[in-house]
Amino acid sequence: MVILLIIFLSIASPYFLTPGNITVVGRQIALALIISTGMTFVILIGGIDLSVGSIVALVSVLTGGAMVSLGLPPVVAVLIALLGGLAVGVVNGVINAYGGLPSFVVTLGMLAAARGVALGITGGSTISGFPEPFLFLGQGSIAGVPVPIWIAAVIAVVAHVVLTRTTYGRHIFFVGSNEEAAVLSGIDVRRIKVSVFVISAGLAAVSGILETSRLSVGQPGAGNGYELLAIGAAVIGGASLFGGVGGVLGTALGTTLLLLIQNALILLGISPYWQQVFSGAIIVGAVALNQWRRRRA
Amino acid sequence: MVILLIIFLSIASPYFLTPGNITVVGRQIALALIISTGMTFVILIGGIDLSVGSIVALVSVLTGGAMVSLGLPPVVAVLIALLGGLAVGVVNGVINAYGGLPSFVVTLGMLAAARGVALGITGGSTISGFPEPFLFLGQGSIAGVPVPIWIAAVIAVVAHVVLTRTTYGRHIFFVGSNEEAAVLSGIDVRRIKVSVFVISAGLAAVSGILETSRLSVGQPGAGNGYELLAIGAAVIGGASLFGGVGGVLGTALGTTLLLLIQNALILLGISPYWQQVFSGAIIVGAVALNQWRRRRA
Amino acid sequence: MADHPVVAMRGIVKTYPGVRALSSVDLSIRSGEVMALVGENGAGKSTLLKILAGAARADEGQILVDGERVAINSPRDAQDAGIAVIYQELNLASHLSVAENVYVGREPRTRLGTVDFGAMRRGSEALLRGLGVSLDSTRLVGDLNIAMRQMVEIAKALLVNARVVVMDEPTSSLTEEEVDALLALVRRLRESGVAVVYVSHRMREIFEIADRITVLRDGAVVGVREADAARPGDIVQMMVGRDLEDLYGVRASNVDEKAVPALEVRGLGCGALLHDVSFSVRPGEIVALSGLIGAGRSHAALAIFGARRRTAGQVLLDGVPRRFRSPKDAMAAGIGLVPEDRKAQGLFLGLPVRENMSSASLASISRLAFVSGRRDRALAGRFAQQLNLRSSALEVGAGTLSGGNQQKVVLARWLARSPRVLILDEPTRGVDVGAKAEIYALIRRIAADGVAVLVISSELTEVLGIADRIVVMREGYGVGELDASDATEKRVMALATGVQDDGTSYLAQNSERS
Amino acid sequence: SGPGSGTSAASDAASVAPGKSGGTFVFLPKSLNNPYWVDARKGMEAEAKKLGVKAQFLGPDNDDAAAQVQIFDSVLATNPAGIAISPNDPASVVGDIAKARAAGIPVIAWDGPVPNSQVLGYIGTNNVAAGEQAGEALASAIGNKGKVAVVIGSLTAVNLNQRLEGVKKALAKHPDIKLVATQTSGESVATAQSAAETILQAQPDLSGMIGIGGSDLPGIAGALKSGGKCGSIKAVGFDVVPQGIAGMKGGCVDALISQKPFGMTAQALQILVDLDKGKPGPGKDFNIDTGVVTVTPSTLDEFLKTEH
Ligand SMILES: Nc1ncnc2c1ncn2[C@@H]1O[C@H](COP(=O)(O)OP(=O)(O)OP(=O)(O)O)[C@@H](O)[C@H]1O
Ligand SMILES: Nc1ncnc2c1ncn2[C@@H]1O[C@H](COP(=O)(O)OP(=O)(O)OP(=O)(O)O)[C@@H](O)[C@H]1O
Ligand SMILES: [Mg+2]
Ligand SMILES: [Mg+2]
Repeated sequence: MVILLIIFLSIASPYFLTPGNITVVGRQIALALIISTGMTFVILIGGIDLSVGSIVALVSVLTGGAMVSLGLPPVVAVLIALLGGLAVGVVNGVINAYGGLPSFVVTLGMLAAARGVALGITGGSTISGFPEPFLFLGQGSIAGVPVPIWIAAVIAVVAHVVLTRTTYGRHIFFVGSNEEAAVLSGIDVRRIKVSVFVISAGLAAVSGILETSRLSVGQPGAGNGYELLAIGAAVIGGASLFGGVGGVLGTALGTTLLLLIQNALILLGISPYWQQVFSGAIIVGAVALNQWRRRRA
Repeated sequence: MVILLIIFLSIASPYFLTPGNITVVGRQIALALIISTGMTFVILIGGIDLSVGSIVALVSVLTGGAMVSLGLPPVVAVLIALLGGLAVGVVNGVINAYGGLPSFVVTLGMLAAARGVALGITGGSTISGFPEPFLFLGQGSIAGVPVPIWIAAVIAVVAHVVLTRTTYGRHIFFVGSNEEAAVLSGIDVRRIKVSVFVISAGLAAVSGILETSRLSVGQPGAGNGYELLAIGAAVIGGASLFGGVGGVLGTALGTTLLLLIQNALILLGISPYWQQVFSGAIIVGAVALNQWRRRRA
Repeated sequence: MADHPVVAMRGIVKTYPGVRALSSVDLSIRSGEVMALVGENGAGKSTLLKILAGAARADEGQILVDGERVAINSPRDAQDAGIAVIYQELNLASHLSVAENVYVGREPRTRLGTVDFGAMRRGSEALLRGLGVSLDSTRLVGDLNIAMRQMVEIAKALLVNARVVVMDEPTSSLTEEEVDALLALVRRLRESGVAVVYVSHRMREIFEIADRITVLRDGAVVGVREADAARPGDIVQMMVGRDLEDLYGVRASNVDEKAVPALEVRGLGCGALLHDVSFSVRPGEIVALSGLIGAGRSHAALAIFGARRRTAGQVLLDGVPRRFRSPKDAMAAGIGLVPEDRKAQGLFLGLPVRENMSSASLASISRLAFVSGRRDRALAGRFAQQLNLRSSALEVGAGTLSGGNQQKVVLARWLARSPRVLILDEPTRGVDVGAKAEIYALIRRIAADGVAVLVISSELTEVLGIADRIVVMREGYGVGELDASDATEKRVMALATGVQDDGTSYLAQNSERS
Repeated sequence: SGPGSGTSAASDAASVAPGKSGGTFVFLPKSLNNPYWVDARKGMEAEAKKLGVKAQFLGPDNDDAAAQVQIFDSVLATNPAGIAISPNDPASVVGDIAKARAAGIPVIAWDGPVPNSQVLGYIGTNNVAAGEQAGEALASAIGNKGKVAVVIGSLTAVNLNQRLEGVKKALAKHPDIKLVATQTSGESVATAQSAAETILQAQPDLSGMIGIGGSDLPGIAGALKSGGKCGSIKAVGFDVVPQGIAGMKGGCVDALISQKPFGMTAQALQILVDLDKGKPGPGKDFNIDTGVVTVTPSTLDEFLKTEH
């Protein structure tokens, strides 16, 4: 499906397959893929994480605050920001697993709270003036390929291997498929639950740091609406919100589809007033086509 | 829980219990409740409707377009807008029930598409200049109570009765609780599915019309983010995203909680930059308290 | 009795991806007869009946009702044709009440057009009473144990005055009492001219109730016999293709009477559900936990396993008191539990059979947290062979297996762990006779290796056939213990019901405990 | 009017206090999430300190008309001493303004006008005019010819649409300039940068870009930088925000149109305080255009020294 779209685009727009455009889209896909990979873990256990966008914002201002306002070395600042993101994941996971609140409620609360903290500590203003070495993370390239693409690729491959080849990955599928049976099979379901929220938050934090570096700005308004994009990517890639079904491969295709659509509509010069109509139709059409193909097979 | 909050607020803020404020909050709650009541139907069958906010936008510009731009009589314009909203629901429902696509994907597509249409037909501009009789819907009062509150109350009561006392309502629960069992019991599951999406879209349309009247403006940007509010209200009110559990009563409490928080934080003069932190914490705290109480009972 | 069949199925063919479930099956049922349908696990019984019920679509073939060809494309169509079905995999909505489940799709209305909950409650309770159960019909189905749910499913099918009632293993979770009530009801149905299709793996029931027996094998009919003229041995021979002389095997008593019990339970209590349950299982011993539905046996098993919080008493392993906070702890201490409800508590329905089998022993087939694909497949292959599962079925989703084969998958998961104490809650639920014999042999073998085995079973013959000792529970209390040598059906039932042959209460003298 | 000295011209004793009602003055911005509003809030805070009054700055997270009206509703219940509103949608706040006035609360439009309403007057800039200035600035930067593209925060925000209208008006005066692409950013820097990057791919021979919303120019500057196009493609935007300054210092931004939110808001508070004291204020239906300034690399340092 995504392949079909790519072929179509290569023909329809002369700009699509230029190295420049591929780099541009690739970097966008990379940032989104990091988040949706984390989201896939949460969705696999039948949960949902609405707080990823707010984590991006929090991490963005933490990075800025530590590096620019406090003048800490980039490495330290990045670590602080990462820890901040992970802490949000721990809170989400513990309230969900040990408090027994639905993940939707917990992360909806966190969606507000984390952004509130980001807004509160900055007073709404943005932070810029990052040192050059930090900017390399989001803007630099290694061997001609942008750094975020390298990072996203490594994360996706590791996540795929973890999910398909390790005991931990199996446990995630068990919990998502039948929680009671998982408990009775001796799986520490609560620990698994906490861990997936930490993974999701941690990857959102990584993406937030890369985005901050790419945009050279720490801003409390970052990441708005990313939760819907990430959930959408996973579900379009075949994951079930009821848990137990999904994978990084599908999520990667879903992410690619969503971002290619945006890229394509601009390249094709579609009126911005009507772009959303196309993108909605393409999303539904793509998933329908996929479903139909799978049913025939 | 909500009662606790109300008592607390009455003490903490002298403004809270003034008739003026109650009217204000009441109207806000009414508009949101209409949407979340519809959402409750969809959630009960284990579905989700992300398109409600976009339906509000679409209906808003349809009302404006028909009434102001085309100069049709208010009643006709309102009917056209309602039909537009219902049509969206039919499309959602049919693709979900007969096409077998997950409701998340279908309504995510519709979220984009419906707003796109609203944007496309207005070219982004807003429409004002509504006739006075129409404005009565959103701004007028009957017996001292704002019209939207009357309408929301009627809708909620009817929805409650339908869900708890009619075969249709019980079948909705059955489908949500065990879809396969519902099929095997001879329930026409697909018809039920289509119907809940139509109800959800229809109620979103009603709310959209009321909001248009209340704001005196038809705008393609209306309703942004309402889906999260409505889903949040239902889930906070005890509905399960896995289906089969929930009700209008809980949703009404959830809606009230969410909107009271916003009102309260303003009345209490909390810094707007930190308001979201409080609101996130209150949401999680309220649901936790509820859960804890229910477990002890 | 009419001569022509009420329902006839002709040349039914059904294939699933990779499996030919039915190849040209004929089945005819006359009114006023009980037609038993028997066959091994996966023979195609449920598939055939689902086609009749409109829950699955045949690839080829036709269905005739009263000699007229009808199209049954949905459960509605079947209902309209007067066919009522009790499905093997229970189909109830766990969030709704018993009454609502019984009446779904046929709700009585009040004059206002709303649902008449009172009528539903009265009606469903009356139906259940007819089946010998008293159950508050406002309870949520999700709170019931599986046997009670089975009764609800039966009541639901009996609500309509159907001309054909299809029962797919209605008794798999029931104890003798309920089975007797159900069989009495089936007889009443037969007398009123209803045709009944009855599926069961319990031969005793088949011969008690059936007029004719149709045997299915590998998706084809291998014979139809008049029940009067058939011998159980012949039928079993037709089903599994070989003779089964001794189902339960030989009791090998290598139990060291003086050994410290591997598992000992002292005064176990659990809220209002369990009180003062005590028993012990020595290494190499097979102890059965018997009792009526709701006696609390499953709850006791879960409490021992750390899956339910216990409020009183002690659990000792090898004489040492232990406290398990989760099944994980219990497993680490060497306990295994095959839960009674395979669908809710056992299987990961959407995941491959292979992953289901190794799910409790991943540590032993992985290195550095990586699962070894080779050892994973080897493990699954070994148990597929032992339990007579087609190895081609290992990669399909567990949910697509037949009911009996699903049960084998859950069993395999726990056998693979080789625990020192193994608790089996209804281990042979829905398993065919051939596989049952193999499972019993397997249980004997592991017991011979020194494993302490606790079996919970609702099938009395199974309890008597396999156990060295029988512990009986009633209404949450441990009420007695019998040695295999002097246990009879009567004595077990007397303990379980609290009523002796002469009708006096047993409670007064229940101090038979050793 | 000059800075409130407080005690002069008082006919009743109550007006000796800093505000007649002693209440809080409330500013209702379109949103909070934007550096422009940070400058505006700082202007309000500085002025409130100077005048010794209490003032609050309450807005929704994002530019959202309904959310803003909700806040307006709730604010009315607290009976504030005066309200300044920057409407997301003018028509949507007309009703609440009337209610406020009926309750004796002075309301002024600030930053964006509210026509056909009971506001006492307007202080702010003319968005169409500001758009024209931006268009002219870009035209002169690219030598009055070439292809240009626009990134706009939202297609539905009234003020942004007015700016866009102004931009188009200015560009229309230059027949050799062609507007080849318009994209939206949803008020997000990340989306603005992605959109700008993609436009650069689709339009290799672009001469200039304009960012209409507060998040748009930062995104454009980022895209030019990552594409190595700083200087060769001219960039013009609104609001002198930190990233815009950084972009200009880095040679990626050629002109910034400033609405001077700090001064504008400070002056708005002054007017409200005067109105609250019963002073005549700037007069009936006042219309104060605080003017826009085009900041270029050569005037940047000078501008930053002023309270903008
Ligand atoms: N949904 C399905 N998808 C794929 N294969 C299926 C499906 N349902 C049944 N089968 C296959 O069809 C065959 C017949 O299964 P069926 O359930 O009819 O057996 P059965 O005779 O009822 O067995 P049991 O006694 O164990 O209940 C089995 O091989 C089973 O795996
Ligand atoms: N969590 C629970 N909440 C309320 N009632 C329960 C719960 N668990 C079990 N019960 C009830 O307690 C009783 C004992 O159930 P349990 O399943 O332990 O009995 P059992 O002896 O295993 O019965 P069976 O032979 O049918 O398996 C039943 O009436 C059951 O409905
Ligand atoms: Mg079967
Ligand atoms: Mg049991």
